[in-house]
Amino acid sequence: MSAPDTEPSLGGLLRHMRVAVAAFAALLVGLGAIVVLGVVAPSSASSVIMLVLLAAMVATVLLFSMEVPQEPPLTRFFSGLGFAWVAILVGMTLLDYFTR
Amino acid sequence: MTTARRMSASVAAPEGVGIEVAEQFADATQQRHAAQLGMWAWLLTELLLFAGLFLCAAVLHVTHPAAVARAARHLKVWIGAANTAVLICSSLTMTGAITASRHGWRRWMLRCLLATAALGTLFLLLKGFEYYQDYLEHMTPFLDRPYALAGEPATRLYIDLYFLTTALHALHLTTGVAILLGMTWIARKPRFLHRHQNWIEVYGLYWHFIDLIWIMVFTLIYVVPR
Amino acid sequence: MSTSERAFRDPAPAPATIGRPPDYLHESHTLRSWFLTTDHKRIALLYLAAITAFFVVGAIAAGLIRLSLVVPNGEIFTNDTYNKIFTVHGVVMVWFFLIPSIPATFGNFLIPLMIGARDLAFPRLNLLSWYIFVGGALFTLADLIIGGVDTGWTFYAPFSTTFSNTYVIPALIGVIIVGFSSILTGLNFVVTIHAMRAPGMTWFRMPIFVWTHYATSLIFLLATPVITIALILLLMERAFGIGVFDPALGGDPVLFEHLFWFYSHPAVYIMVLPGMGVISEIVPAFAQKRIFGYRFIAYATIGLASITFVVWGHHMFVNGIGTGAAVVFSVLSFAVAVPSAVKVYNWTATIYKGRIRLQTPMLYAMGYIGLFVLGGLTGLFLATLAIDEHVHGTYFVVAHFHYIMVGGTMLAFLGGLHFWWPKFTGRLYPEAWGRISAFLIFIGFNVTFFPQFLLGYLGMPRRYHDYPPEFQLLNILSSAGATILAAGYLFPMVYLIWSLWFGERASANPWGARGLEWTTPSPPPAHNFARQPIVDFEPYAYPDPPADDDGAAHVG
Amino acid sequence: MNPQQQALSLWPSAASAAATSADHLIWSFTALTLVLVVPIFLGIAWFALRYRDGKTANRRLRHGHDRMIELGWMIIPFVLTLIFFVWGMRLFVDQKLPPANAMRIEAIGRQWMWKFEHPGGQAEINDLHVPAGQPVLINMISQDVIHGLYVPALRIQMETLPGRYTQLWFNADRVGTYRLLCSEFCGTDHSTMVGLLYVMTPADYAAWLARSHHGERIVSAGRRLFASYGCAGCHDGGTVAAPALAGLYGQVAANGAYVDDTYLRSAILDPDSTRVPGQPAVMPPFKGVVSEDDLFRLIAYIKSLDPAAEASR
Repeated sequence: MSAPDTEPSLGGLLRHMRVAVAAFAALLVGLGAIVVLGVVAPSSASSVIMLVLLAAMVATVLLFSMEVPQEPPLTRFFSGLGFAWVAILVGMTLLDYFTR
Repeated sequence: MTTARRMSASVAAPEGVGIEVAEQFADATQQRHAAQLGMWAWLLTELLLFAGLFLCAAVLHVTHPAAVARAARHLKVWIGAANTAVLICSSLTMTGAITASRHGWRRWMLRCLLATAALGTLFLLLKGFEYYQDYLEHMTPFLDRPYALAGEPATRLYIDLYFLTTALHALHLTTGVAILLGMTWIARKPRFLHRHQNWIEVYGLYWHFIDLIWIMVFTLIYVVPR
Repeated sequence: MSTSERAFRDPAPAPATIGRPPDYLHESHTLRSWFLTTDHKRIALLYLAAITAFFVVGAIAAGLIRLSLVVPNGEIFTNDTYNKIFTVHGVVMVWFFLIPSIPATFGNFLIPLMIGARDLAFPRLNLLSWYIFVGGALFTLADLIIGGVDTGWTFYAPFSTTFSNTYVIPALIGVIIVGFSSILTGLNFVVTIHAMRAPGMTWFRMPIFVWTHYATSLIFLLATPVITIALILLLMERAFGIGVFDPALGGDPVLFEHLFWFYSHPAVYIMVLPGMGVISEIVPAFAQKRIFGYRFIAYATIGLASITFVVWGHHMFVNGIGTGAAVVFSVLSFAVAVPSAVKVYNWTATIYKGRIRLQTPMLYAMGYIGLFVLGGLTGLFLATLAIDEHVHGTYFVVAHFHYIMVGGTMLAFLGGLHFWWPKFTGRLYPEAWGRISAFLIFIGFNVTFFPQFLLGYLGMPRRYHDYPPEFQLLNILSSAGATILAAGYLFPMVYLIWSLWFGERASANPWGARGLEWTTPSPPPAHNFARQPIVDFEPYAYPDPPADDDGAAHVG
Repeated sequence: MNPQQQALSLWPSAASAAATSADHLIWSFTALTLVLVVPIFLGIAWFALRYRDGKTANRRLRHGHDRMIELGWMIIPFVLTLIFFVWGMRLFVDQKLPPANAMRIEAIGRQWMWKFEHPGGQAEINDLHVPAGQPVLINMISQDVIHGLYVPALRIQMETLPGRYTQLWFNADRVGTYRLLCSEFCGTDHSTMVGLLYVMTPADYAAWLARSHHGERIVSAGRRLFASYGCAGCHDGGTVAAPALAGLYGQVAANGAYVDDTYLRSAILDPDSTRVPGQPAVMPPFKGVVSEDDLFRLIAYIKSLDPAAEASR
């Protein structure tokens, strides 16, 4: 236990946030890629690539911004649970629409 | 446990940073764990809530692809993209606030919290501007006024879904900014970090998640169907 | 004497309250101390009062339905009145009684006691969720009774959005509000069970009751938001005509059914799983024997809670869903049989070679097993595509889900109420009356609902009050059963209230049951445990009987 | 004539072979149910008496086979019930595949009545007359809310949805009068949305057809409507290059969608929804113009268009 640190400079703060800054940059790159693929230069494969990019961005936020890997195992399990359930909801409903 | 472990990984928890243990908890570790898990449970419900809307949009996309594409092309994708960037920035400032709070850097924490609130407000202003543009372009089918794509009924449903989804998200963000400002007001007191450091941690999860939801809204509603 | 036995020794009957801190009931007596309490035990009693009141409303509606169905021509009520009555019955019973019944009362009271915690993780949130529940439910109830709604509890579009002329919107708002109460309760339980277990209380030392509540809470969290958004969409559709469920705008009324049943099928397990938890406590206690296959039951609990999310389509086999989807939903529905069978057979095996006492809670538990088995297996009939094509939307379905939801949940609720009543109140009820009411309810229930299986297979649709005359005798039989059932429900209401003042004082552990909740005095002190319990024993640590048992009781 | 005059019946009459198969299925399943539950009920009752507290009994437990027992009673009942899944699925899938020679009857559900129309244009309200031994396909739609067409004697039902055709077929081979009901709650008079199904000998049916009032045959009515709504102006040649309709039904359209009744319906009501991207939007929407009754006539006419006959025209 040390005494409260004196307030650092902005650079000092950012030095403690290397992971967050990298995640931030990655998210902006992902956003840029989605805009390019979807708006600027759409192609037939765009949708699939965009969904993959979206999944990567979601993973980035969960892993680095929300620090899921540092959580206890049950919390980690919990954070994945929601997405699994969304997959069930969407997947099984669309199954109906595709087999009509 | 969570934060304690996190801190030991980065820095030793400085003195004067901690939480006040509520009566029903045995110790601070248990309380932190409970608070984090509680927020995660809440976020789970938020995800499923929005998933219902995404599902409706997906079904419409499957059944009426052409109409959905036409409707999606009327959305202000550049404002949406700018807003996504704004929220990604706000996520960074929120992480800044969390980092500062862990080190007991109260001034940085307050600055970051205010920056986050400002970015959130900027998002809402842009959103309002976008709605106003929609209004001017007669893209508000639920209002009693002429609708630009009146001949194509299924587009109307997509636009309605867009409004419902973004309005629900904006409602979350408005609540978020209000809580953030209230918390900042309380956090200005010097002893705040002695007692409630985990408020910042827990709130940060919420903010990141609202950001996450928006990234999904932008991709799934604005861009993919185009 | 081993540690575990010491932990369970019945403390000597306390000499009144001398030298003992006041229990949670007598800690303070003001109204304020009740309505602003954050004590999970008091909140549980608040819930008990509220859901009992809602049950009475729903039961009166049921009585009116059965009254109307005594004659085939629908002469007793007008069509609209009848439709409004069954809507009251459905909405009140499902959302305001069955769903909160066991979790909000027994769960609230017992989870912290069973895992050795001081309270739930978020006590104020717990109180808030009671207010949300009561507020939303009263709002809807006022609308249902003063205005009237005729959509049934299922609110199917486009009838509810476009064609009904009744007050649908306030009912939807109330139900949406009550949903938040479920979410908050589920959140509180999940966090409490994860984070607040006493030292030594590992996952596999938790009573099955706690496991089932954990699974139920996950369903609350994962399913409730979907019904919330579905009802919001319905509300928006009715108010603004946004078109999600309107085919004229490219919407699809079947999509509402998907969203609705994504919640409402798991909601059946919100009702059933806690009931299974209650039975898993009662059966070992009254057999004085370890529960058979503890781990399998725990896994089956989680299995049921998961499978229940992938079978909702079996409510929609004839609603125009794809044939492929229907087949997939059908086969997955059969998978529900696996964990259900585990539970039933394991309870039976627990009774085998036990030391059985047929007291009131045990009678309810045995009745529960019977009704659950019948309800569950008729569920498989409904999951069979070709049978469902005939009996979908008929009284067969009505009978099936009453066996599961009323037979299952209600009997477990009453069994649990009698089992833990001494713990809740510190008083014993008159045992003879308890047994009489258990018999009456079991007989009344079967006389009411078994004929409905026949009616359904004969082809009497649900929600008909003007029915073909050949169904009259079975309907009269069913209505006669309902009067027996009503009498069975009235008895406990009278003698349990009577016992509050005149009942014999209960010891800490009147049944010789195992579990941390029985180590506290009856009723427990406000802080639950005098000292932090440390758990070093397995769940259901009933002693193994010696061979060639002479039958002498070793209780306590 | 009432289908069943007695005050109490315990088993519904069966009007088709498929109904009898469904009965066999439910009887067999009931038998399996009894096999599974009777031991439990007897077991519980017997154990409760045999091992009552205070009674002398051997309570020594043998451990060791617990896991095998557990797995046994998990898996064996499941496998046994799966037989019924397969059986039920086969009957159900049969119900989804109408034979080619099925006679087609159009049905419309509306609050609170059924309307049926025979190929010859004979229309009836609530009641339905069909010939025995002849497969009948009912193509149905709802004009307002969801209804369910349910004939207990045939052991089948299908919901009618607004905006989409659903189908049901049966081969009633036992002459008689049976009930026909609405099985999905549809509002105030839901329980009076009932009628009778008359299964008649083919001769009686022919006589009934002859003596009931009939307008035009459905297809010829469709042809007339095709002209009067102005469809013919573009689709039968003319200056606009409208898609030819002959032989379209049952094919994959230019926009990749499979052409069935529901597709044609939306193509008429909301042409934009089926327009091939790039094609000009010429056709006006007929939403609110064409009634459900006229829609099935138009669709029947479009289906009847034979490319060979069209070519020679």
